[in-house]
Amino acid sequence: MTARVQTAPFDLAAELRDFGAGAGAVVTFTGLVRDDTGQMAALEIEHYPEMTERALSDFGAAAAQRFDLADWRIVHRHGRIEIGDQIMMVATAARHRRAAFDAAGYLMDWLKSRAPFWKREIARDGSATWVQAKAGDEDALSRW
Amino acid sequence: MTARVQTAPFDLAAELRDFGAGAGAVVTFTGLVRDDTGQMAALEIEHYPEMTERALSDFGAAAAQRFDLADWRIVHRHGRIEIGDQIMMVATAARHRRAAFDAAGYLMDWLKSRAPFWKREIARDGSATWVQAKAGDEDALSRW
Amino acid sequence: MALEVLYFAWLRERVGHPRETVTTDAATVRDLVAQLAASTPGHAAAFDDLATLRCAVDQKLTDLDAPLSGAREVAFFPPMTGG
Amino acid sequence: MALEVLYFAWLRERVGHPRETVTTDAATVRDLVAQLAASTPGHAAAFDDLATLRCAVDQKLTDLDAPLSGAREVAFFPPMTGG
Repeated sequence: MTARVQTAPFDLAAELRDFGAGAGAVVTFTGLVRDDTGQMAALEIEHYPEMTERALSDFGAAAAQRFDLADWRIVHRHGRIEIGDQIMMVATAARHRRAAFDAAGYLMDWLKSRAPFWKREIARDGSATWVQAKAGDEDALSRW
Repeated sequence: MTARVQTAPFDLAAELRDFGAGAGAVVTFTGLVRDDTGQMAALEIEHYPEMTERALSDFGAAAAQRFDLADWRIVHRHGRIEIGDQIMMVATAARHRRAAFDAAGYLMDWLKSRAPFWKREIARDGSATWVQAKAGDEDALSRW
Repeated sequence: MALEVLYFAWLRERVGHPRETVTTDAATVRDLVAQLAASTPGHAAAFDDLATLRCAVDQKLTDLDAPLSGAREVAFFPPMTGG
Repeated sequence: MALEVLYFAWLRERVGHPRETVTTDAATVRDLVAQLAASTPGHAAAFDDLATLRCAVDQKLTDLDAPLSGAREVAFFPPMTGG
């Protein structure tokens, strides 16, 4: 039942050690830096330090109650992240698979458009472009 | 893009090493032996050796096509599995989170009621009870 | 024809063995079930509820109306409980 | 009152700095935006599209009609892109 924001990489296996004891179903989501254009050097993520970790904790707790989770974890990186590297992870543990899947999907939809992070793509030539929010991400949130 | 059936435990971290290179989203599901009654000693899983691995491979390939997966993996154990230990895992990698989530949910719904495994709960007193299929598992499959 | 017939889970327990070779003229899985159910009390018990019976012909899931011509292996089992 | 005002992402770039202390009588976030937008061309550029403007008061997401009485910190930013 923890949320962390950090610049350092994380190790999914270490995060899952002793995660969700007693649960029957564990779902994880890991987001990776993808280079769609072949021109990207890295991703850079800015966040709102005074707000982020508490917002993540509050939302994790809300999801835990809504989906009756045995455990949950959110780890989100900020700063510069290289192509192919992990950006963030969510893990959920519940008695049954549907709750674990739904809770992970819910947390991801929320993180995409409600957690105070802003992504910027850094190109190989040094230019930087802020990632635009997708209309679909708002739609995804309205499912819940 | 592999399916394996084995008695040995698996290591999720090792399974995910080099998994889904180039993808933006990786979802995993891990099923664990849960003791709801406090009387269980272990789970025992029987399967249909001549059929299982090929059925899993065929279905993984179908899911890959349907959800445009960059990668997928299914590992399912059989034989005796202790309380709290991992039974099986599914991992899916796709460009976007929705496809990765949907593919993992689809594979799980299929595995629950179409993959040739049969679970038996072994109680501490040595008695054994075959796990009944849940009507909800058939319903889950009809979503797709 | 000679068919390999396999049983899993509690069907295997009721029949008393995991596989047997059966000589049959059954045209469909359903005909084969009728022949097998009549063979021993264990088989009769194994096949007492066709609603929960599941089957595979040559390692493909199918239903009781599947034809058996050309088949080599038929498996019977209760609803699967994987995952 | 004195408010800490924070800017993130391209709002921060347009304003030219990440935070500032602002003396204001604004009753709502919207009133504060009007005051800030009038202060420099950079601020005007940062606030040129209210439809995509997002804000938090004392580190809680809210909207432009949120009251500012008792508030200590207001943050402005574009739509979030986490995950």
